[in-house]
Amino acid sequence: MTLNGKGVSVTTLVEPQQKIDPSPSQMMDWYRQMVLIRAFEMRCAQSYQQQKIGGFCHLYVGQEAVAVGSIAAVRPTDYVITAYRDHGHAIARGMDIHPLFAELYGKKTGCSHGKGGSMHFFDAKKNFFGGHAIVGAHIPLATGLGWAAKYRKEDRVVLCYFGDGAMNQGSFHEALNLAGLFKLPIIFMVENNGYGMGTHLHRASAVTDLKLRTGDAYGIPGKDVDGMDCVAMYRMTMAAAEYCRKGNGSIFLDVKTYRYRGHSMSDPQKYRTKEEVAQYQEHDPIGRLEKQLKDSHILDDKKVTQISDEIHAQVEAAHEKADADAYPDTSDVWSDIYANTFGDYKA
Amino acid sequence: MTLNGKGVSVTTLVEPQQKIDPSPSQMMDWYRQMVLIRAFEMRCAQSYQQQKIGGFCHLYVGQEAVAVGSIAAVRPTDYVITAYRDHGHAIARGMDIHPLFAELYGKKTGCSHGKGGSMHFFDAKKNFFGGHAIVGAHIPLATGLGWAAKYRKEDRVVLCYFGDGAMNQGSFHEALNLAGLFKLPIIFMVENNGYGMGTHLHRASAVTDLKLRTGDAYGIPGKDVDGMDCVAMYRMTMAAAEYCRKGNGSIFLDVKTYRYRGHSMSDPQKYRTKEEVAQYQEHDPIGRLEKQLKDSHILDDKKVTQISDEIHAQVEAAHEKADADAYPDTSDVWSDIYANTFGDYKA
Amino acid sequence: MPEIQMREALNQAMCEEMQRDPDVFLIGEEVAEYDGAYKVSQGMLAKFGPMRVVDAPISESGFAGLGVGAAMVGMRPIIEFMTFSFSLVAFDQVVNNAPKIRHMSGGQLKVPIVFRGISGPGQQLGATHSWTVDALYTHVPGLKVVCPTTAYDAKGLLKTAIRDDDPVIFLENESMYGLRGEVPEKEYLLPFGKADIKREGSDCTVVAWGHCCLTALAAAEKLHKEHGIEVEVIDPRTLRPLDMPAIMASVQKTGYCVTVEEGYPQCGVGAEIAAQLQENSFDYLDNSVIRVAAMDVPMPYSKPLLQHVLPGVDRVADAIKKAIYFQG
Amino acid sequence: MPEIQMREALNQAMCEEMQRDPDVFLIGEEVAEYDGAYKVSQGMLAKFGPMRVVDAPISESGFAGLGVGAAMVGMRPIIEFMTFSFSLVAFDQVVNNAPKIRHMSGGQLKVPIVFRGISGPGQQLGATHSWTVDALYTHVPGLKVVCPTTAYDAKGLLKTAIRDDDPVIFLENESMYGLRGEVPEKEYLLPFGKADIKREGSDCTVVAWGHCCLTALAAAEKLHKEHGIEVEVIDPRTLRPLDMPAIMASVQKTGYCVTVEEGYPQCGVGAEIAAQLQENSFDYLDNSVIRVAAMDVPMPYSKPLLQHVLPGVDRVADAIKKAIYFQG
Ligand SMILES: Cc1ncc(C[n+]2csc(CCOP(=O)(O)OP(=O)(O)O)c2C)c(N)n1
Ligand SMILES: Cc1ncc(C[n+]2csc(CCOP(=O)(O)OP(=O)(O)O)c2C)c(N)n1
Ligand SMILES: [Mg+2]
Ligand SMILES: [Mg+2]
Repeated sequence: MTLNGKGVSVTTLVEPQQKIDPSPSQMMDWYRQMVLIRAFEMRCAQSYQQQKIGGFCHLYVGQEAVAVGSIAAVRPTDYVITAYRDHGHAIARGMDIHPLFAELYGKKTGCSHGKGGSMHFFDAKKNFFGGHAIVGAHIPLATGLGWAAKYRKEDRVVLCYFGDGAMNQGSFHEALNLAGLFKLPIIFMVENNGYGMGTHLHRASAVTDLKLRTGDAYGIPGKDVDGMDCVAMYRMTMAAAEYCRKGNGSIFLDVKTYRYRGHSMSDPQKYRTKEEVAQYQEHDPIGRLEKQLKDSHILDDKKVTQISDEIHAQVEAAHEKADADAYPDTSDVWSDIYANTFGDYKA
Repeated sequence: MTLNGKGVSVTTLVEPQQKIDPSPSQMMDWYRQMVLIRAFEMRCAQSYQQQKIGGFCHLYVGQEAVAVGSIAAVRPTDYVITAYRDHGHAIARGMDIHPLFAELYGKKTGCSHGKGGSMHFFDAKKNFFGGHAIVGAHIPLATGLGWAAKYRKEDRVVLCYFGDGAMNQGSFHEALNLAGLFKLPIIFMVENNGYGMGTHLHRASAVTDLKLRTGDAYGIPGKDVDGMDCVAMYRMTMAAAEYCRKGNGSIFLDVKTYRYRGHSMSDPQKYRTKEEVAQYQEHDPIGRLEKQLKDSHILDDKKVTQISDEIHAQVEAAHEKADADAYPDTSDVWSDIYANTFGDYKA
Repeated sequence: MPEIQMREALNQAMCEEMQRDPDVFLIGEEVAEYDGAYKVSQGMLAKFGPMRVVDAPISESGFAGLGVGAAMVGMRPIIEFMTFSFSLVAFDQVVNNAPKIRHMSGGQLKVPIVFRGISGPGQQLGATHSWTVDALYTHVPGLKVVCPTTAYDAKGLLKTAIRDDDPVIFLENESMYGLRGEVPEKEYLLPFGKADIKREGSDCTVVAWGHCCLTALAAAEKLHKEHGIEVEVIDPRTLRPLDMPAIMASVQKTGYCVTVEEGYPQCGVGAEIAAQLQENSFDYLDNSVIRVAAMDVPMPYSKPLLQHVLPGVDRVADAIKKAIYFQG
Repeated sequence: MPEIQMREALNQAMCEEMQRDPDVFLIGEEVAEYDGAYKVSQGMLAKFGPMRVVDAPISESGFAGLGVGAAMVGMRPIIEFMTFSFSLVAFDQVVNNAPKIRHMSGGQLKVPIVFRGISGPGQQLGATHSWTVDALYTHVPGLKVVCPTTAYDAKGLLKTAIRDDDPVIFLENESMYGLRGEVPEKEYLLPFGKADIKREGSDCTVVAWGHCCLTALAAAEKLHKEHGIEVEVIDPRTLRPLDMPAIMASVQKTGYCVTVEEGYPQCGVGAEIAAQLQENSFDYLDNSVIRVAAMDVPMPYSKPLLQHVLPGVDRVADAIKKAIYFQG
């Protein structure tokens, strides 16, 4: 691989990790996670309609396999960072759903004490670094996480998610160049759901094969992945993480996925047809893994119903608890701003 | 050429225009222009030492063939825009040198009335749109010029110059994507002199073959050009302009050049050796054209001396006139800010 | 006069100016096929086609710069920021290129460009999405800053902004897009730098614009009903130029002044007004100018917290009472 | 005490903190192999190596963001902007990510980062390169803003800034890098939010910081010599937090106040001080607070124009005379 000069042959460099087969229990775990994310999101949709949730709320329905398959492939010590469509990543990263609902409802018990809302889920203990609402602005942050890992000689990789629309921000370009130049251990993962709000990729990006924007341009190899297939996500992310851990620098994954719901809760979706949505739903990530598990006799209809019931109960319970929780005190507006006042002034 | 999908085969698409041979008088004109630019710059160096010039002053010595050869290949109606190292472009665009000296000396007769200084030469009548000091920030402006030309269905192209260092700014990326997406008639020309201040290209850019950053990434084909060769610059820019005029969109030229002087007047140049500079000076653009013209018996030693004398006299006269010119009135600080006050308030 | 929503008033202003002048065009995220994220540009793509109503990629710095470049050669771009919070990624284009190219070219070029969109804390969007940019842009010479309160003002001022030869920051407010107001059918323009007295009164001057002007009017009504206090509400309508003569004239009459803004307090627009008043109307002031602003904290998401942080009717009414030494 | 240049004082502060704490590193354009565009980081690459003194590409937004990201996991980056004029292309990272991530995460994360570099109009660099960013950043809750005047203050405050757990904007001045001042050999830190009285006096309070503090001191000396007027010069040293109690105490003593700054006047730091003083010290003020600032125009290149635009000794002295009703 020549970083300088002739560029990188991006298509052959990293192949999905085919050797390690995920175990039945792993796959069952992913299945449950995906069902949980979807149930969580459907409850959010309802709560939003009931005006329990304010601000913008971007649901992850349809994209579950991306977060679940990729986060399963990295370690708890690895760093994860994403944009505002962050519910799925938070749950896949193992965050409890009660503080998530509480955050959405603006409660003191929220993961961000009600300061952040839907777009700003954080869990520092789980190395989940948000939840960022300014499109593209968190991509440079990922280079900082990668820099820290490299500087401290820690065996960590960074998983950085963003949308196809975000790739048109200058900060994407600056971050990729920094990552390529400093050879930082980062998996840049575009959740390419084909749209930035109502704008289709081909109306926003001069080139629609997105990995062409990285390999040659920054010496960061790119690969396509089927984001509707949890196992494919897992295999590819495993290989990508391995590539990064070996000190090769960064890698870019163009993850083809789809969101079933509108961009946010207030999107009339005139830019696409019902047929288009239905077409993608045929490749539903949950249905797909469900079929695989059934085919391997790991799962049957009864178990499916049982899981579904359990998870819906879990979601309802968390929602109800959060709903009953207290709002922060108004005096809390002064907290969480400065860590250190170094003197006696009031912020 | 497929904009979306498989990218562009960047190496073969546009070839330098070999059919049109520049006439002897054209080449003589370029020779004079280059000698003028160099003499102007050497006088600037002197004036800077004498503290007649304030602020930053970035000399164009060594890069003369780039501006001269490329601007010769476009029409007076075409738009030209560049960064802060703008003396050469201004002169090649036909700006009189007296208002340039006057600008440098902060005089009222300066091309920008003493408001802009070295980094902000402008001549709207000559379609020369600056002179911009924030690295990378003028590249989006070029898309606006291109947009206007396209919108108005005018047969214009935009010549946009910037440095190799500027390509690491997000604004470069955003502008290139807009140009690729909207197919704007722009020649993006990197004056690749190998350094951004003291930082060599390979320490700032993850990939040093700069056209790899455009072709695949934005569907804008790129070509290398020898920026020390005025005729090569002319031929390549002719071809590029033709490509743009045909409605193909933008093109990117990686112009290999070199600056003999420091980044600005206050650069100790510890980042390179005298030998490196000397090596490039062997390919001096003026010497090279001089030799070509002599070989073709268009020029001889006597004429060379005569031209040099004429031009030095011209430079001295312009300098002296500017030096004697008046400073703006202090009340002029209020002018050139608002074009239109729409009411009776004082800005 | 017909009553229309502020969003329709803005739409009319753009459409009329685009009909009038082919150099005017609109570019921004989702302005065309989506009809605008907040439907301000509804129907405009159908009317004017894709070269004049242009969907941009999410590249604020890029398309703001595209606008400035096009303005340099005489086009009159309207740049829609989905919200002005997103103008911060294009900040250099807005505060350096747009307002300074004329200056640095010694007046050779004009930059007739309008940047418009939502400013203000919005509805629980969290700290990064909730900018009130009034003070940031009012700070910068070379810009003009407009902040309409009514549908009438919005239409007249936006038409002026589009015809103005300088860069104009045009601040709208999401929660006001749906509010209706009377707008004449005949064409009209409103001047910059002319304040409008939205309510006359003799007891205290309140300076407020945009959304806060509505809050001030509500506070005035409340004080009138509860205590017979007569508040004069002055809407400067443009923050740069700022109509200080009108504000000073009102203060000369009332002796008291309160400013109201949704932005951060420190180095805010209220600070500027207070500083100018104490500089120039020191002898007329019977008390300090009192500033009401958002609290000096990042905007929180949680509704009760956000409501606490923002200046509401009660906070404004209390400030007025304090300003006039009212003991009730 | 040894006398050293301000640039050496800054260099010492960074070196001492880097020796003390391996999490501290410096990144910026030309900071390493070039030894710093203004030689503030001279010799640091040799001392600490290329992982701790890092040359960045011209990607302010990128490397500012890199710093914020590294700070989120406990590193303590020092980001050098060659000048703060270039921070405007990274504005969103500085005003949104750095100061709000702690807040939006409900206090889970700290962002201990220092952004430092030159602020101020510099030497004839034209309008885009001549920003005084004091007001822009003081406006923003979540940031701290520091503006040292002497070598002593520079060293003590920069060490504090590096140890501080929050994002700090550290404003330096090119024309002051070479000025010498006494700096103790023993380690010391200076607190934020504590003003320093740079000159005592009973006739008028002048609030000024950084380069303008030197102008204010010169004006004070001139008025002392020429008219026996005794000016008290207060240097707030940090603009956020701002030590209003110290300023108010001084005004209580003198009855008069002048502020001096190099930035644009509208919504400036002077406006904030004037607004607070008239709010809280109304009864002590015997006249308006007078603001001296750059004129409300883009900074011109031409030397006589630039000198006219900036607040010089005479303009400050005149303002003081006017403030205290001095008839001379
Ligand atoms: C700088 C900035 N500009 C605009 C927006 C408004 N906005 C929020 S999400 C979005 C679309 C992003 O699309 P994409 O990156 O593809 O992510 P997806 O929503 O598809 O997950 C836009 C325009 C924003 N939040 N920040
Ligand atoms: C945004 C911004 N960052 C930094 C600078 C300071 N600066 C001026 S020129 C320059 C180097 C640019 O190098 P390059 O683009 O290669 O152009 P060259 O000087 O070689 O012509 C730098 C860092 C600036 N003017 N603007
Ligand atoms: Mg998308
Ligand atoms: Mg260069």
